[in-house]
Amino acid sequence: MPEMLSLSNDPILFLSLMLAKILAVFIVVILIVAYATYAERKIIGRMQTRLGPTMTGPLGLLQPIADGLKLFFKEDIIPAQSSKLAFLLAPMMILVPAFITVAVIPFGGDVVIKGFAVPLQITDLNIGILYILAMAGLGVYGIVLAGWASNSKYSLLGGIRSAAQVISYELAAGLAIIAVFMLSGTLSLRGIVAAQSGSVLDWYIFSQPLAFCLFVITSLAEINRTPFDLPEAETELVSGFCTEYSSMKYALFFMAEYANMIVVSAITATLFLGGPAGPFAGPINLLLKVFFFMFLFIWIRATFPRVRYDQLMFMGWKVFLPLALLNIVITGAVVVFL
Amino acid sequence: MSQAVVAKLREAFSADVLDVKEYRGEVTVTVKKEEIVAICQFLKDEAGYNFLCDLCGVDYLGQQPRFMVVYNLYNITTKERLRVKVPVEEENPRVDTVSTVWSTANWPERECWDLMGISFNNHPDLRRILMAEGWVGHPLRKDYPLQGPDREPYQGRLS
Amino acid sequence: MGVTQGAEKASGAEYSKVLGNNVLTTSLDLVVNWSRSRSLWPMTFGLACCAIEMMATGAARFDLDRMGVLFRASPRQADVIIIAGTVTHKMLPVIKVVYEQMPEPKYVVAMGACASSGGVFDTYSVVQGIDQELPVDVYVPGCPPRPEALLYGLIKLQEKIMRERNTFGAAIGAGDVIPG
Amino acid sequence: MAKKETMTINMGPQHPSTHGVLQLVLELDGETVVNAVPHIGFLHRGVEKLAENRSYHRALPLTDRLDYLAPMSNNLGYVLTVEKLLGITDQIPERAKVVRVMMAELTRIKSHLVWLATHALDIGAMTVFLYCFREREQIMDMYEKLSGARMTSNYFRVGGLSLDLPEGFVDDVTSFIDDMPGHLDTYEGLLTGNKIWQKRTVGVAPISAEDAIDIGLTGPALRGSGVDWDLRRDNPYSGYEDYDFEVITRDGCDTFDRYKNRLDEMRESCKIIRQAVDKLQPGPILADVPDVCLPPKKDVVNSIEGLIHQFKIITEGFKPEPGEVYQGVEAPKGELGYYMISDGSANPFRMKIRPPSFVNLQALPKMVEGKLLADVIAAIGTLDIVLGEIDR
Amino acid sequence: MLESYLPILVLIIIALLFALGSVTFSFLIGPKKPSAIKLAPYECGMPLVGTARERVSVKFYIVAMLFILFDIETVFLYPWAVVFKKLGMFGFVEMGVFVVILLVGYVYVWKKGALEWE
Repeated sequence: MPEMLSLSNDPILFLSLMLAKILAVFIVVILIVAYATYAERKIIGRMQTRLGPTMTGPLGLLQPIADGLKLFFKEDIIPAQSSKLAFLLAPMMILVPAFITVAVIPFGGDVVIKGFAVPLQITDLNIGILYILAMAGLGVYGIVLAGWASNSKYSLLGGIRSAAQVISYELAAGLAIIAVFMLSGTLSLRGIVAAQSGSVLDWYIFSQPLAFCLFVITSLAEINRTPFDLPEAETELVSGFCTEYSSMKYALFFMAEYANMIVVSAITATLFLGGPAGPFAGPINLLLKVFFFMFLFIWIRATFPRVRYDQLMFMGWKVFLPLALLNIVITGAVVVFL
Repeated sequence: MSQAVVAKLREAFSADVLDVKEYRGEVTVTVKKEEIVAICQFLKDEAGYNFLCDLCGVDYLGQQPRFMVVYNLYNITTKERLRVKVPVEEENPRVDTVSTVWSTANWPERECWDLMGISFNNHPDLRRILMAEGWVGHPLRKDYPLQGPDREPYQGRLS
Repeated sequence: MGVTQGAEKASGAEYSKVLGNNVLTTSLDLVVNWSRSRSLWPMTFGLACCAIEMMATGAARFDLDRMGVLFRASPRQADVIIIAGTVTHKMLPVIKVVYEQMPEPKYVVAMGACASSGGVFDTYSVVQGIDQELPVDVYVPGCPPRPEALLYGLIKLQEKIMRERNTFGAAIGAGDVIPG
Repeated sequence: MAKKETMTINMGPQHPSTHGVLQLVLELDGETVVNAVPHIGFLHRGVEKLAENRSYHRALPLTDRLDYLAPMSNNLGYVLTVEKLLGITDQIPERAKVVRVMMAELTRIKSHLVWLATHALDIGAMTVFLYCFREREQIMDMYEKLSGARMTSNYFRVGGLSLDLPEGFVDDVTSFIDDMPGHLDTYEGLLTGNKIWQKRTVGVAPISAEDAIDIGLTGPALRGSGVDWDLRRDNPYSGYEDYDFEVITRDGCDTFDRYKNRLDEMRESCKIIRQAVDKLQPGPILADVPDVCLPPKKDVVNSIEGLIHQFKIITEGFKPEPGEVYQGVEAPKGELGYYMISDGSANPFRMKIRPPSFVNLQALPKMVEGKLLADVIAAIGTLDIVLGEIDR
Repeated sequence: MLESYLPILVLIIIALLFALGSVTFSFLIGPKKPSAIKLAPYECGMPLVGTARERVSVKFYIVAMLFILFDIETVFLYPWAVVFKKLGMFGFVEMGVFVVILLVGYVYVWKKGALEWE
């Protein structure tokens, strides 16, 4: 087994490969984010007996580019009494963590280049999952800052409500994942993927069905998607905390929502569906799984109505939290006694 | 059935019933405006007219009691309709409110004040409901120009 | 093609303010205009019956989403305001404030006879046409206009945006947009 | 005790879920609504004043724009009132009465479809909106075939109808009401069994029967609180007495029961339309009251008397004898009443419209106090208000 | 061992550059016509009623406190869960006691109604 490439044994190759990997992943994520907006409008359109965008470019494929460019050239409005720095910082604080979480997700096996084994993963942290939860925590600051800084009642109410929602569901998500690495015995995602790399039956979705469902639902709430998209519920608070944002800053919010969706799908695929394992080449499998989960999220958005706020908090605290704890105890008992 | 109600009303408030008319199968009772709340309470409790269908003001420009406030009542159990009319003079366009009897009268009375200019004593919050706060004049009066005060009237044929 | 023909008209005075009239600037203008016209985000602003016809246009049979039209709730993210219905004197200040709060390249579509000219309601409380207050780009006749009429109006608006000159120049601060 | 720290928030005239230009000033304590004050009048077009300056014929198109979701029931109310004023109610030909009932029920389905679409969209279910509008488009095609306009139909006339049914119209109607109950089941499938939908509607915006009658609620909103009152059965008009249909009431007094009421009402309307289609016989469509009803088109074109007859009626209009009349109609939203006074001239002296939404909206503050912000949206949806007829 | 964090630093820089760049570029480019009403906060078209900086209901503060409490519980569970297979029975019982103690706190909070969202 060729020796693992690292800074010590061949720095130039390591740095260049690292840059190549980062740029590749970054560009792929941005492309998926751009075309996720297009895919959502098309898929939801078809589910609602109508066509999505078709007149901008062939089959409407240039629609995201048109939206992005238009938002780029629009006027930038910064409300008078809003605190300027926080107002500008907020969209970045939501988008940047979403992009950074992609760093730990393995999207393929090891590739041998010039005698060194290069892992198809930007970096392999031994505390991979803690890193992911930390980045998810950072996203909350962006929401609260956006709500408070834009000095409008709607945004304030939307921001505070969505912050409370996100932290309640982050708890349940954190507890739900514990069962996964009780089995895999390591926090690093590369290790978890290796632990699942046997046959399809070794995937944690089969040994941890409850954790899988819990994690999908709580992450749905964490990225503010229907049926938990209360804070930016258009019909209630006129698009919640991003009411005051126009042009490019709003585009960042718009992209952050889809970036979070992709990242959450990738994490679920890695933890429960064995990441790059599958019939095709590593990255293709992961992309297929990510697209499957995104289709699931879009499908849920087309069917479910919105939950009311007190029911949302009730489920977060009184249903998912005990369930996650229960799941840990059961996994513990099964591992110990069997 | 409504004849019985009118008879009962006549002997209960004999002094106040001005006249009773029967037209197209509908009974209209015209009463004095001082007793309107008592009469409405009587109609609601004894005669069972528990539903105030509609309340509106009418401007008979040129006739002596210029305004008329009309209450269209309805009895849900017996499916009967009754109309009570109250003449109101121009100098003192005030009537007691019946929102204590039927709370549905609140908004129609505000609209009557807003568009016709008939105010209602001890109404919970008598403000303009349809026109803007600072609007001058009461549009539904006959002497109010259709296109509004600041635009010269339309010369062409309208009807 | 109508694009160059429009450029000659920018004669004399405006010419100096325009960034330039060569193939580079016009193609840059084309890109900016194309992006603005292909993603018109109207603001949900229904007043009366025309609003229901606007919803019907957004629904399945005459799908507005095909043209990249996405209804946004807040004026901050909207490009075009479709005044759908009768504008009354009580509603006018609200419309002016909401129009004012829209970011700059904004367009106004007066949908229906009431918005364009007061329509059948020539009364004390109705503003006889929104063009007394807002600079209207496209008038859509009809009471209420058929969904195809609204679609045709929006396509006309897209063409009007495509004919604008010096949009890229205006974006980087050299002179301002010359409407088509 | 320190003043409760409340935040006044303004769900203003420009808001996606206020069904038009209603402004709600809400006083919120955290998440619960302490006090809700509706402000209306943003769409007041002065229809009543305008009607006083127009002859009876020309005031009819104004009624289309009152409740623009149910144009033909407004027309029906106006036309029945004028006929009652003229005293020609019993001379209306049978065919005209049957077509009026059929179109009124089709309008009820059309209005309930828009209600369900916007109500579900406000609570978050986007897809139902598109499905409802797909069915509504079919009804609008029938409107267009019949009266030439998708929404503002202006199809009825004092004394009967303006045009006869186009051929092939009845087949469209029958094919529509054959698959309408199927569509209704798909909506129910999407919503009724859905846990989140039940959580958002059961026990929301409650109002008891006494409060409902006292505040003046009518129509499906009232029948949701158990009061068994429907004008089509209790004070029948235009031949409703010889159709058998049941009045749907539920006494749950909450949004879920009103939602179920309206769905069942759509099924009842399909039944009524089916009976109307069976009752349809060829015959005259306009009463032959010379000084009120226009002569048929071929007379106007061929004979000079017909031309003079038409010219006289159109220019002078007809002059009913002085008197006053009130006629209520069961519109999709509730009891739509017209109180009309005539002083013998060609123009109505005073036309007061009793709009159901105007009175139903009064119940909103009582339904919403003490509840959460999201319930305000559900309450507006369940009352099914239309600002066109509130502000007139 | 810091070597595995270098790529994250580079990725953070790229992401920041992308986000900051697009916002500042769009700030420079694009028409600028500020006016008093345009910069006023959006209030459905009506003049602002009251200030936007009003105090927020205390409920949110309680939720934040509870979050910290239970998040610390999660933090303790992580290292235990990673080495759980080696600890075996002893680890299971020990953590069982820890979780039960926290459950008592959880039930207390539940009964006191702090999780009620009226």
